[in-house]
Amino acid sequence: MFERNVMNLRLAQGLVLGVTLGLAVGVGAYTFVYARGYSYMTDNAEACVNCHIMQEQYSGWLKSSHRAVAVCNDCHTPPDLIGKYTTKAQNGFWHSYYFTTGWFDDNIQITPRGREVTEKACRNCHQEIVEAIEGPHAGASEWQTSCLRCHNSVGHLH
Amino acid sequence: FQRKQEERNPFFRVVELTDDTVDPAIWGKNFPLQYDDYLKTTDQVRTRYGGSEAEPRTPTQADPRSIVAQSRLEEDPRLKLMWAGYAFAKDFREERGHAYMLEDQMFTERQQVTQQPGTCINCHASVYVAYKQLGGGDIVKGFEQLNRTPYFEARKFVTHPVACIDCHDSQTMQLRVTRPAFMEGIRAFKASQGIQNYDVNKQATRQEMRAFVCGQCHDEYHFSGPEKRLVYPWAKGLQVENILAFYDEQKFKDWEHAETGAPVLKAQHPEFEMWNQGIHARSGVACADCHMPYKREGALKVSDHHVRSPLLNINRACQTCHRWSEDELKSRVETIQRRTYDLRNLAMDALIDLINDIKAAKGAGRTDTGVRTAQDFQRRAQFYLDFIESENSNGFHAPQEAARILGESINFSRKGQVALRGGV
Amino acid sequence: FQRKQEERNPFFRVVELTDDTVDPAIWGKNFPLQYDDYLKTTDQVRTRYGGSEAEPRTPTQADPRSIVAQSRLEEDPRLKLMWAGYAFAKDFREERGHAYMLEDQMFTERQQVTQQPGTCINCHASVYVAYKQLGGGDIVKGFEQLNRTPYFEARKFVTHPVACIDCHDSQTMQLRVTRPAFMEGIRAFKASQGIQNYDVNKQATRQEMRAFVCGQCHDEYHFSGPEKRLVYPWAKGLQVENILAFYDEQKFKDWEHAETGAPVLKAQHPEFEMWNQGIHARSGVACADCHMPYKREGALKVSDHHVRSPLLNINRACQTCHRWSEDELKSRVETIQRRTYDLRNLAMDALIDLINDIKAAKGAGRTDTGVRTAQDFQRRAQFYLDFIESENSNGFHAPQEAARILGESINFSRKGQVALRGGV
Ligand code: HEC
Ligand code: HEC
Ligand code: HEC
Ligand code: HEC
Ligand code: HEC
Ligand code: HEC
Ligand code: HEC
Ligand code: HEC
Ligand code: HEC
Ligand code: HEC
Ligand code: HEC
Ligand code: HEC
Ligand code: HEC
Ligand code: HEC
Ligand SMILES: [Ca+2]
Ligand SMILES: [Ca+2]
Repeated sequence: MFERNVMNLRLAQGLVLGVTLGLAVGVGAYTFVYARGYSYMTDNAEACVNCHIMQEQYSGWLKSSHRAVAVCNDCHTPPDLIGKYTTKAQNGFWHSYYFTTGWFDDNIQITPRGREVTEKACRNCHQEIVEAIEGPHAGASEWQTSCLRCHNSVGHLH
Repeated sequence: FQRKQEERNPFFRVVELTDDTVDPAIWGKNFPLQYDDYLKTTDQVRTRYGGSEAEPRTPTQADPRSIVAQSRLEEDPRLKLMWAGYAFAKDFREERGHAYMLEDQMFTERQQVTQQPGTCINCHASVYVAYKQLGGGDIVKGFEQLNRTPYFEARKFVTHPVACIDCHDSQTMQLRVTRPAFMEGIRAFKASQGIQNYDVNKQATRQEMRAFVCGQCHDEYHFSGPEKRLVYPWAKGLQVENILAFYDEQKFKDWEHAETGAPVLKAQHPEFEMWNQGIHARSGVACADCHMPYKREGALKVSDHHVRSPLLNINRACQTCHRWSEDELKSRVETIQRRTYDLRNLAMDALIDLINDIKAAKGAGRTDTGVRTAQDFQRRAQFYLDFIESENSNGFHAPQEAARILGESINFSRKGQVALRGGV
Repeated sequence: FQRKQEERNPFFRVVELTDDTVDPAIWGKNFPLQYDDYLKTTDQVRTRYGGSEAEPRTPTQADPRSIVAQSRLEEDPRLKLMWAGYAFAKDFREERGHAYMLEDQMFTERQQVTQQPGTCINCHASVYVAYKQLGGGDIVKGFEQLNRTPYFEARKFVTHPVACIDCHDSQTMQLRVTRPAFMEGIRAFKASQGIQNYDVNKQATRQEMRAFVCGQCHDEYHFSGPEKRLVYPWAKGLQVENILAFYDEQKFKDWEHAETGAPVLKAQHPEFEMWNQGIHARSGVACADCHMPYKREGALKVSDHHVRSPLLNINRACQTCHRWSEDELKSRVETIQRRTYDLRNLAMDALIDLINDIKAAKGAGRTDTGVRTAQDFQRRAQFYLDFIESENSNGFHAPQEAARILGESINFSRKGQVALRGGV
């Protein structure tokens, strides 16, 4: 996650990153409270829209087939408790950090790690139905069926 | 907390705008974000096939510009032969940002070789208010009057390149079409589709308007009759064959080719027509979606008024809809453009061969039907080729259609060569 | 209760499958859902440009089939002249479902005009086990042996059309490539991309396999040398020019054209090659995604083994990725296909003109370089045209590339005509 975000930064930002990181903890912490970053710790979708940045996905989610059956965290945080809270902490911290600095693309893209979390989430709920198509080596990622390849809009129509 | 503020309060009206406020700087007081971006159209950055290159030059009396865009004629001298006898053979450059439209039109050497009518100004300046004043409130009257005025006189009636008022209603900021030529053109086109008396400003959807405001200028055109009326040739449809059929019916020609005597046509920037043939138009994706994508300004989403190549702005222009990396999207576009460009070169060679053949035949004193048939093929081949050559996306707006048109152009050129030679 | 069964154990194994189990009915005991769909490939439904039409005929001694697919030669007689002197001019039909592959191959009249080698069977039957047995465990040996055997003798070694074992590992059900010709072809191609000793069954990703299993047969091929080895011409790349260059280097020709004496080539079903040039391949969309989309069966999702035109199954084949109505998606495909088909017709006319010209020139006793140049142009024009003519998506797999190839074909044909005539 960290790596990818660094990659994301435009060059100039890359240069100052070292300096700002220290700062960031402070800033991040500030926003964490200000933007109700702690909302990460709850499970209702509204929590995520404390950031207008998440509005697009939120309204997309309201139109999605999963509105009634899955909230943000169901798809964007691992099921197991530790994984769940570390991911939330990470999202929480980084999102707060980027939100405050404003250093992120206008069109946010899910990170590779975020993708994995979500792919797992699909299987978490749809284990049975996809049992047949998962195939023998479903463990190894290049052998996994990517649900997102075909269903990337189930969570929010974009 | 800045951010939370913005959310609630997008912009403050500091000045009153009227339907006569031309100066964008004044509009800019109410809409600083859009104005700041609008000013950036002076930037010149090159992409593989688009953007533009800033070429320094020493200003002269006749042409005070110290920077121009690269010459397309130098990039490909074959263009000079294709346009032999027409002003374009003298000077033709890569187009650049909106900020330059007025000066580039004034100072192109094309102005020196012919007397241009005021009609030209329709697409190179903020003419809406000028139309109104000249027409005593009736823009169509003003339009007709300006068309009849010689260019340099007409030039005196305008001050700015395309400005806010050319696309926006000053009170509601809603998009609107201000160009009679487009109103008439789109009405004629809709009629060909069975929809009578189409009124674009009343009947177009908001999403359509996001393309129509651009269609006011980015399309094929010609000057009709002695009154030099600006007409978009859409009465039979928007495809290249419909347009050629329209010109044939009118027996219209732009000029007589200097080397072959063929009655030829000059196609010009049919972005609107080609976009219409593509998958994006079909999917409801408008010019503004890619060339003026929304950008985040704090908590606001505004349209990026720095109108430019989307390849200089891929994340905003494309990644809303396409979840591929910027590099991948760039190379998808370039793959399409390279295919188009390679085929365009084959079509250009074919046309040059035909032109040289006709020239040789005439040189040998031939005047037979073979020659006349060949000239007719040249007219078609050249129009089809120029339709893609002058379309500025290099095929991207409608990849398969662009290749199809070039394929037909090749067919016309080569058949012309065969016709000149007669049977085996 | 039934459902619960499935849920807990999708592969309810009732029989043991081995690497020698050819009969799909036996596999069907373990995988009834896939087997039932597999059997449906006997259906014949026509789409605008694809599918197939069930044409009744009175069975004869020589050909016991009571139903065949429509004749393409009758649909377009120009094909007979293009293939003059080759078996295809005798009989060429629209392809239909997998269930028919073996009988259609046996009974095509093409078999009556020439002695075909066993090589043919590679793509028309379940040959994997036969290869193993003939090669004493080594499929490559078996492959070579079968290639050398005359068709009707070789035919005795096989019983079924393509079957489960040709695409699946009997123990894991994992996809795998069983055709030496593909293993060698893809290795040669990868080498041209700088990847040495590529082993498809070890190195391909699962998603790639969803296209490679089809690529075992749906590609351009030729029989190399006296040993009639099946070779996919990919050593220089997958694009039409790479393939032609490969044949030119080998001085390979399929036959000498009966009317012109040109050393010509027959292109055949390059679906794999064309798909590779398209936006879907580039986006990681495999053949199986569209031709074997997932379908819901009870509480399970399975791959639809009724391999057919996606236009007969738009909801599953397209709509998970494209949220347009079925009608809209269908007409998008048909728009692409019509453009391709119209240009294909222009290219066909151009080729026919060239053939008639060469014929006339030779009739007049000419043997000059003009004629030889024209014959060479015919070889190129014909291969390019046939590459699209024989590609079964009618341009859909790679719309712009298909148009580009047809444009070049037109150029070759017409240049051939010019060459025959010499200077103006
Ligand atoms: C403090 C403001 C804020 C809150 C609250 C917030 N987000 Fe975000 N989120 C952001 C920003 C800023 C980004 C873009 C960062 C980047 O480009 O990586 C982002 C990116 C994301 C991404 C895409 C990048 C990735 O990590 O894969 C996901 C998924 C996401 N958020 C989910 C959520 C969920 C689920 C919640 C609620 C539990 C949430 N967000 C709440 C600000 C926020
Ligand atoms: C919290 C549980 C949960 C998670 C996580 C979840 N789903 Fe679902 N999903 C459901 C339920 C319950 C339904 C049935 C709702 C309905 O019938 O509308 C459903 C319906 C669907 C459908 C059928 C409706 C449609 O949109 O076509 C698809 C496809 C689907 N899910 C795919 C996915 C994918 C892909 C993911 C991961 C990106 C995912 N689901 C994550 C519970 C979940
Ligand atoms: C190649 C495309 C593709 C991929 C990959 C894919 N699906 Fe689907 N999925 C489909 C199609 C097509 C359907 C509709 C089947 C039907 O309507 O019969 C479907 C249907 C579903 C449904 C809904 C069934 C119903 O009717 O309620 C669920 C749930 C689902 N998929 C989950 C997943 C999950 C989880 C994954 C990843 C493990 C996945 N899919 C991967 C294409 C795909
Ligand atoms: C049913 C699963 C599901 C639910 C529920 C869901 N998402 Fe997502 N989300 C996804 C998938 C799948 C993607 C990846 C989309 C892609 O990259 O194609 C995604 C991507 C994102 C992204 C990255 C940017 C983008 O739009 O691709 C953000 C941010 C995000 N989700 C936030 C949220 C928020 C906030 C909520 C709750 C309001 C939410 N998601 C609910 C499945 C879900
Ligand atoms: C789906 C996105 C998309 C849409 C919609 C679109 N364009 Fe473009 N346009 C492009 C791309 C990509 C290029 C190629 C830019 C380059 O080569 O740098 C381009 C190029 C151009 C150029 C030349 C730009 C340059 O940098 O030289 C013009 C002018 C243009 N488009 C006008 C239009 C008009 C007018 C419309 C609507 C009628 C339109 N475009 C619709 C994506 C789009
Ligand atoms: C009043 C006429 C007019 C209107 C309206 C107009 N354009 Fe232009 N456009 C021009 C002219 C003229 C140029 C060339 C300027 C020059 O080269 O000096 C141009 C240039 C461009 C370029 C090329 C920029 C470059 O760097 O090469 C793009 C892209 C473009 N326009 C897109 C659009 C879009 C999108 C719209 C609508 C939102 C639009 N235009 C509306 C007349 C117009
Ligand atoms: C229908 C609208 C329209 C009319 C009328 C029009 N232009 Fe343009 N012009 C454009 C557009 C759009 C561009 C940018 C796209 C391009 O250059 O292809 C442009 C570009 C130009 C350029 C810069 C590129 C080049 O060609 O060197 C010059 C100079 C120019 N026009 C001169 C003229 C002159 C002189 C006339 C009158 C004879 C004229 N224009 C009439 C729309 C128009
Ligand atoms: C060539 C056409 C064109 C010109 C010139 C133009 N705009 Fe716009 N403008 C647009 C389009 C297209 C939109 C998007 C409108 C929509 O989606 O309905 C827009 C939207 C806007 C909006 C609404 C908020 C937003 O950003 O989407 C404002 C405010 C605005 N423009 C101000 C201006 C100002 C101020 C100027 C002059 C400095 C100007 N525009 C010049 C085409 C233009
Ligand atoms: C508002 C949505 C939207 C935007 C913005 C957009 N596209 Fe598309 N694009 C589409 C749709 C819809 C299709 C048609 C395929 C489909 O239905 O998914 C498509 C198709 C394509 C294709 C395949 C078509 C072909 O001819 O091969 C390419 C390549 C592409 N887009 C590139 C781009 C690029 C580059 C940009 C930015 C300059 C862009 N798109 C902007 C929606 C969009
Ligand atoms: C994105 C979807 C898609 C992909 C991927 C795809 N095809 Fe197709 N294919 C089509 C469509 C659509 C047609 C046209 C069907 C018609 O005309 O009825 C077609 C036609 C065909 C046909 C002729 C079918 C008929 O009904 O006559 C064959 C054979 C074929 N494809 C094989 C392949 C092979 C092999 C691959 C992979 C190498 C492939 N296709 C990849 C969509 C696809
Ligand atoms: C063993 C060789 C072989 C393999 C492997 C193979 N095919 Fe075929 N395919 C054929 C032959 C032969 C035909 C024509 C049968 C006939 O006309 O009798 C055919 C016909 C088709 C058709 C046309 C059906 C119609 O109605 O016109 C489609 C579509 C098709 N195949 C797709 C595929 C796809 C997708 C795959 C991989 C999942 C595949 N094929 C694998 C040999 C093969
Ligand atoms: C490399 C694989 C391959 C080889 C080798 C091959 N075929 Fe085919 N054949 C196919 C495919 C794929 C199709 C379906 C697509 C098509 O018809 O274009 C097909 C279709 C056919 C058809 C039905 C359509 C038609 O052409 O009438 C006949 C008959 C046929 N083949 C006969 C033969 C004969 C005879 C040979 C040997 C000389 C042969 N095939 C060798 C792959 C192959
Ligand atoms: C022409 C190739 C081909 C043939 C023949 C074939 N399959 Fe498949 N099969 C596939 C493909 C492709 C998949 C998808 C595998 C994947 O995604 O990894 C598949 C998947 C499967 C699966 C996994 C579950 C599912 O439905 O996705 C089973 C079980 C299966 N096939 C059984 C069979 C049986 C039984 C037969 C014979 C009656 C058979 N297959 C014939 C290509 C084929
Ligand atoms: C697994 C996903 C997937 C499936 C299944 C799929 N497509 Fe696409 N399609 C894409 C992608 C990705 C693009 C490229 C544009 C983009 O990036 O959105 C595309 C592009 C297209 C385009 C525009 C390209 C062009 O050449 O104009 C058309 C049309 C299209 N698809 C039709 C279809 C049809 C019809 C089917 C079913 C037979 C189909 N697709 C199946 C993902 C898919
Ligand atoms: Ca430019
Ligand atoms: Ca067929």
